[in-house]
Amino acid sequence: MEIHLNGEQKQVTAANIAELLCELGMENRMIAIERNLEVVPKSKYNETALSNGDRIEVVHMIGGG
Amino acid sequence: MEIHLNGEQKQVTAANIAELLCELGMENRMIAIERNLEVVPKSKYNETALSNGDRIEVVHMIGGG
Amino acid sequence: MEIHLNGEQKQVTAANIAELLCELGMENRMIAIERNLEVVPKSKYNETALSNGDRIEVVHMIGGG
Amino acid sequence: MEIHLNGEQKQVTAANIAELLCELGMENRMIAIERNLEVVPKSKYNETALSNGDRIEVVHMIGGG
Amino acid sequence: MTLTDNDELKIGSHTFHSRLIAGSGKYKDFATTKAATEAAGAEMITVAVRRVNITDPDKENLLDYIDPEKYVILPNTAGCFNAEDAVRTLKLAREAGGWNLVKLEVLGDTETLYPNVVETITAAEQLIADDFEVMVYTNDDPIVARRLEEIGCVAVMPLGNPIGSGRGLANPFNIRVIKQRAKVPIVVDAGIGTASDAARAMELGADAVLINTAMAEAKDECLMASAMRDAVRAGRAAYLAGRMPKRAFASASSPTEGYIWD
Amino acid sequence: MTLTDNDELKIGSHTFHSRLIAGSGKYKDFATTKAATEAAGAEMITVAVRRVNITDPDKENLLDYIDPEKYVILPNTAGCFNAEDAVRTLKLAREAGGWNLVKLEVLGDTETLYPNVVETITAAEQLIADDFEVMVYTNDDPIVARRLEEIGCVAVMPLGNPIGSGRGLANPFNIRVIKQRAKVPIVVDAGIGTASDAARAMELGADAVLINTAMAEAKDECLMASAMRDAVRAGRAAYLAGRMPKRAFASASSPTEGYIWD
Amino acid sequence: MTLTDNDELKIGSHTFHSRLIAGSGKYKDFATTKAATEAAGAEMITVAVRRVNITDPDKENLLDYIDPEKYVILPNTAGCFNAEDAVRTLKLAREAGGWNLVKLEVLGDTETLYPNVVETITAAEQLIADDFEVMVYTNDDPIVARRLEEIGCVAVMPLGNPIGSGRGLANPFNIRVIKQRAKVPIVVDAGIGTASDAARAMELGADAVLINTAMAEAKDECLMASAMRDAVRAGRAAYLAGRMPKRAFASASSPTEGYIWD
Amino acid sequence: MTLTDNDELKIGSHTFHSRLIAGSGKYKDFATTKAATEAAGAEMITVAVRRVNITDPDKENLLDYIDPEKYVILPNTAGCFNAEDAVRTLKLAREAGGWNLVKLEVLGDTETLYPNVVETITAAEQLIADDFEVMVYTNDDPIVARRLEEIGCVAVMPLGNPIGSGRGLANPFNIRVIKQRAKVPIVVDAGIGTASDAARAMELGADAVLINTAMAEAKDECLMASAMRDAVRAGRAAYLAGRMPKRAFASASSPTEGYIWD
Repeated sequence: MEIHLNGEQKQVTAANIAELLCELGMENRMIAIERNLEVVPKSKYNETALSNGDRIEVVHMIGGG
Repeated sequence: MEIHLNGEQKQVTAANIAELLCELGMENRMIAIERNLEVVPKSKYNETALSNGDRIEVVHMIGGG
Repeated sequence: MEIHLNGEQKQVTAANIAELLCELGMENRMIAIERNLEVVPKSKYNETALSNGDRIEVVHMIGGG
Repeated sequence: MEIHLNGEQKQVTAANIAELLCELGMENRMIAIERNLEVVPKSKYNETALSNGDRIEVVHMIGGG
Repeated sequence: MTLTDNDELKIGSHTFHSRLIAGSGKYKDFATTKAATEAAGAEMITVAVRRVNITDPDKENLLDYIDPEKYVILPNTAGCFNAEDAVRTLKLAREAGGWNLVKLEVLGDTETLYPNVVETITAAEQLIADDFEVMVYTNDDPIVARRLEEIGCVAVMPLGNPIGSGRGLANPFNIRVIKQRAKVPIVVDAGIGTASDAARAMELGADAVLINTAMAEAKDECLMASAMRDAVRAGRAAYLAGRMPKRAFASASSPTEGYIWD
Repeated sequence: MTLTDNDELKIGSHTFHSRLIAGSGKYKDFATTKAATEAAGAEMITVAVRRVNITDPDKENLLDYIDPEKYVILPNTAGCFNAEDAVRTLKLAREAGGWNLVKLEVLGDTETLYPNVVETITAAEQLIADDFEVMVYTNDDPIVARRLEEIGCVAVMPLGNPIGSGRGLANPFNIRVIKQRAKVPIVVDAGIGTASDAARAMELGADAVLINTAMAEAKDECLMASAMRDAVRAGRAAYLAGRMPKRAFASASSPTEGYIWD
Repeated sequence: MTLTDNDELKIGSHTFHSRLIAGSGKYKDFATTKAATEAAGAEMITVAVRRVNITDPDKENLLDYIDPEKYVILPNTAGCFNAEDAVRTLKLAREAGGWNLVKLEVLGDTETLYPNVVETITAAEQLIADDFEVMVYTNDDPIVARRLEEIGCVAVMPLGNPIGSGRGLANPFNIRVIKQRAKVPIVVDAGIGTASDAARAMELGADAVLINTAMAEAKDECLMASAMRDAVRAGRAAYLAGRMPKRAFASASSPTEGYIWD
Repeated sequence: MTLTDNDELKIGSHTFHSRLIAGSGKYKDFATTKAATEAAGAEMITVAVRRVNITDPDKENLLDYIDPEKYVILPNTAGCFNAEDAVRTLKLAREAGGWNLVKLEVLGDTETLYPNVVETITAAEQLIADDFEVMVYTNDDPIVARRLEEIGCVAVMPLGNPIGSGRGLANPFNIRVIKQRAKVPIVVDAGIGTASDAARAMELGADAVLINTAMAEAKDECLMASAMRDAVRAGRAAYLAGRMPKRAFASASSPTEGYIWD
């Protein structure tokens, strides 16, 4: 399945957000996920299925004033 | 007939704006008239009838920065 | 004997600076003495005789910026 | 005869200041002359003889703030 | 001889040779208003809109002294604290004298007389839709200034300091930035207290200045007005002439050679 | 119309109607020096004293362009770092042109070109004893300024900032204090970089300003010179007119009654 | 001994003893960010929200150095030029760390990084409706500041000068006016370049300052951070202590009697 | 943690860790003088020399509160208007307490309390010849400052503004120039009105500041004194840390890539 991940096309096998984070090696990070412009609560990672063409944003905190 | 003229109650006999200006002794001045929040064009002074309770504003230009 | 003490006429019985300080009740103070525009060292208080008309200044330290 | 003219050694034939100015082609200029640190008045150009080794300064006005 | 003699200023459909806009408030009498406005060399003068005194209709009026044939009359909305009052005021002014070029100011506060920029934008949009040529009083924020230009104001008038404070220009950097980005004329409005303030505003690139209190409250109104006229010309010429660079240290004005003691 | 038309400035035995003293240094050529000096409306111009170029006696000279019949020539001692050199220089200048009014400056430092006030006082005393009329360049210390007046200088010339720095007036307070106590004319010398600086100096009460680099180094020398002329007039008129008070907060320019919404 | 030891600052539901909010941008490495933030004595630190680098998930992260248990993390919207992006950014930040206290900035321009106040008001209203505690970056306009307080922002953060410019406070008067009218804390954000700028901001009455570039770009980041810590304490104490009046002239520090030469 | 903990100041034969010299004038009572001086962290305090009150010899004295064993006592010549009085005053002070380190000030004027630099130089030469270690109050003229250093003063103390005026630093450029050229410590004396003024003086490179009125006339003397202590530390650290460059425009504190909307 192909999704838009942080602005780039990416082939993934994950069926939901939780699996996607495993696939990306990003479990247990202080990050947040947006799926098609909607924030996905951590509590919904398992039940939030991925569909072909989804626009996924994975963000974290960096240095900034 | 009683109208609200520049914020004060006033008894007038004038039937329209043109007559009102005569009554006030203000013909041919560089002024403007507002009747019930609507500007009255000079060209319409004769045809603009006054009704009891009309709110009339008569303004002119003064010094101001 | 009359001397000028801090700008004022004063009758004193002291024969020298040391005696003057006793007379004034100012022994052992952190002060300095000037006799006729010359500073008198502490070591010379006893041997510095007073003469009629001497101009004596007794100063101390006060608050100042 | 050799003089120091404006800081440089110079051989001249002039016997006095007036002749020196002719020799230099500087008659009738708005200038001033100093001979051995003394200003030479215009009225004394003829009578002011030059001697070997004299220090002569010839100055004029230039742009300056 | 100065190059500024044919230096034109275009605001909306009007063209001016003077870059000093006079305010007509606060003068001790109309005769002084007239004399000072002439001494200032102004071609445009602001006026306020107020109720006629019904009980004394024959009282003399500012426009008996300031000839609308001779000066461009610029009605303002001084005293308006919301868009509705401002629009209503200028519609009346246009009907009174047929003046289409107006000065919009919507105030936010009686203490600072700073503008309410949100209400100002709303009022400007309504007036422009109604075919007014809007000169607009605003704060010194370049982002707001650009927005006002984008919606169609014919001139943007950032404040130098509070109206009537006479404290000059609080933030010259912002005035310069506003000017550098603007395609419409920038008029420094409010804050000018003396001649050097006016010159400074023009040196920053302002296309004009609006001056009222500094002339009306000077001990000698006409002499100050003439000072302002000269100061605006001086600042404009200095801006066009291109000033010398600032240097941390000194630079001799006279040659540093040819000394008699070398 | 301005009251300044018959506003005379007396320095020593001379009377001036212009309050802008021009410097003649740093111009790209003599023609520009002449044109800018005229555009500035100056009546007095400074010159420096240097050795004639012996090898090229026919080279054209500043005074071929600046007519000593038309301008008061003010010889200065730019470049002198001690009293002896300064006195020697001015004696030569007097012999060259018969000029008795001179500008004394004894420098303390090549980096700041600030005066050495101790040497300056010494030189001034010698020159005054030799019947010179001495205009004296000094720092902005009111105590030194008063001393220079007491020994007989005909004008005191405090600096605004380093010569040629164009940074305006570093310490307006001191300039004002110097002026308030002086009986002789106070001329702000050095530091003026643009028109508003000149206007500001005059508003502080200065009787005149001396300007060189700001005109000579402007992109358009003559236009800046005309700006300076107007700025000096503006500042002088503003000083005489009496400025409005500064206020922390705003003061409405328009009446605050008679609103249509009251 | 200073009274400031028990001088608390409450912002929204948080209480602080430090009045210096640190920015975490521009440091050469995370270790320096951590060391400087500690030297500054900060209790709150801003962070930005950006995409994770997918290709290098194990790269170390700011929060490995700045412990969210020890510091209040303040997510900001740096880089957002409209309300939508800002709201979206802060919703993500809240989900990532559960942070409800946020810094909103909606920029109007890349050159000045001044805020777009109209978009800022819109974004603030949306965030407040969504239960965020909003600290808001704005210009120095007191009218806009009051509007932001009225709609429910927990702190108003007027700029001193452009972000990263280090030019101090352009308009101290406006900062003072904003503070005098505010019931919520006023935090001076942007423009502070050195210690005296921070002290000055606090002396005007600011409740806190936000400092980033001035510490991150100093040659010695930690020493400057300690300077800022002391400067903020100094400015706060001076504000509370009540400064001496300014005088035009001098006032002797020593008694003017009892001289030996009287 | 700050590097300033072992940052020593050597003046003549003395070494200090505090860079704040306290004045002892104008306090409401001696107890406050003592408390504020301690809060300021000062190690040196100025005193004036005056006649003892003969009629009341037992009246308490400043030195009953300020222990000469604990503080370096710095006798000054406040009130002296000529070299003779100043020298006479300091000879008495030395005899009274054996103090060799002294502060020389020879005033020129009661209104500005500016120094008479000519008399000051004369007095300094006499005192130095008599083995005093002279700290000297002067104007902000770098040429005079260098002369005072050349004749052997152990510290030069330029004024920031008139004594007791609280107006801060009139001419920061001059203070910086004086410092850059000096080998002896430069102490900014007079003019400091609040904490940011003290920080600013130190940021310019001053080795120390002398503060009296700003602490003695604050509403809360001790709190202001602690503010001054912190401000001096802050300014010193900022000077040593090396400040960021000033920029005309903005520089983002957060990365300008990785946005979620790219």
